[in-house]
Amino acid sequence: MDLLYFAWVRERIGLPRERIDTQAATVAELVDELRAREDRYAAAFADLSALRVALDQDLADFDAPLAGVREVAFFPPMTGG
Amino acid sequence: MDLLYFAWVRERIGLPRERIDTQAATVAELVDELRAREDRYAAAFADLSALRVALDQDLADFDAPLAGVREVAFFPPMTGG
Amino acid sequence: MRIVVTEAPFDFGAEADAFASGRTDMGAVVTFTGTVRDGTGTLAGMEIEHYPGMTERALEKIAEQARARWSLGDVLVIHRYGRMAPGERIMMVATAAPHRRDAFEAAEFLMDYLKTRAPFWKKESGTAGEAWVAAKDEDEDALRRW
Amino acid sequence: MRIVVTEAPFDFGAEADAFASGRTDMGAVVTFTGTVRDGTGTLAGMEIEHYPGMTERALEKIAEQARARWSLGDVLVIHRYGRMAPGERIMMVATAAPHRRDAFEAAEFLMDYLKTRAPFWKKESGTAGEAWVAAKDEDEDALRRW
Repeated sequence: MDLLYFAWVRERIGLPRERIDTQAATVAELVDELRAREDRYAAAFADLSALRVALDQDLADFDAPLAGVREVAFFPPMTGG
Repeated sequence: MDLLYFAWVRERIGLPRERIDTQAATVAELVDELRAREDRYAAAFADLSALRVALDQDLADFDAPLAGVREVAFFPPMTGG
Repeated sequence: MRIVVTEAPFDFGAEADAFASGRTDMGAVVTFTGTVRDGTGTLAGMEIEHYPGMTERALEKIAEQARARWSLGDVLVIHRYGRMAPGERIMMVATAAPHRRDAFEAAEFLMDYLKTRAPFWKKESGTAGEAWVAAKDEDEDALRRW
Repeated sequence: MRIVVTEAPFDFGAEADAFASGRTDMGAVVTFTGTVRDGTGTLAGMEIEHYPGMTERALEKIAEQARARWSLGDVLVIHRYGRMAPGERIMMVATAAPHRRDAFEAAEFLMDYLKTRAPFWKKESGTAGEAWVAAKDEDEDALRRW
């Protein structure tokens, strides 16, 4: 599974993307796994209300299932326009 | 006093402007005077709800006083834009 | 603020490009352009009559009202009169504001007032002859929200 | 319908002029342009990051929603990413419709959704260093009216 990070999530974690193996069934489980890895992940995922997630390039909720998903992206609320 | 006519008011009366002498105290009295003149005026002023009036280039009501007014314009509701 | 009443066509692209350009304090620019519409393919053209003097005065008053009501950096109104063919641009308004909601609302306000309070009258000519365009109740109703 | 995501500056005047031009069935065209705003004179520039692939997909989805909801003849969205200076144009939307209310509402809808649902992030740099622009509650609130 590909993980993508944007904006300050990318900066806190220190990389724009990585490939991982995971048994997580939902986004929330994946976030728990990542938080447990290292402080920089714990810092990036400290407050989920300040984060958004997209599964295969569609916005999703944190309780969404990961079955069949190839690309998970984490980022702050968007500020385009 | 100068009277100006626009759009179908101008077409019905058959002229774009004319100068008149009047003792009318209000627009409504002026309209009554004009209606009494000739059929083409009666036709143009048949339905006041389909007409608008401007006094010295500001929109006004038909009961507005004419004291000091130099230019009275009659026309249908506007359709610009 | 610029108000232009003209018989000649105007260059929408150049006007839109120049409007508020170089300003660094305006985050939002909205433009509206009205064109001669031929919904049924039977329109030959349109002639717009206006009331010289009052037209400029009415447009200036409407633009001043918009500036008093919203936080605007600039306002532009251009309106043509005379003969126009289907697809030709009749008029444009443009508003610049720090924030988009002000720019949008002011542009809609300008259009609602311009439609019903500026002395322009449209006459269409087509296969069925000539006819003055009737004012729409919905245009008058649109004023009530302001 | 045209969606453009690009690093290069775009020619707003030429885009506005070309949009819906030659159409005789569209009476109303609305454009919105967003520029890099420097309210306090302390901004050096802005960098916009985006999510290639998802960005185009999100903008297309938003434009399709607008077309399904309003009677539109055409929709244009252009959005830049990368470095920009104060006063530079970041993006534009344009809508063409037979009637002005549709063109205005669709343009506002596009902007409200684009602001909060298209994956762009702004980072400002200035005299006080660099900072990511925070999303505004009012932008999220603006969605509720649709």
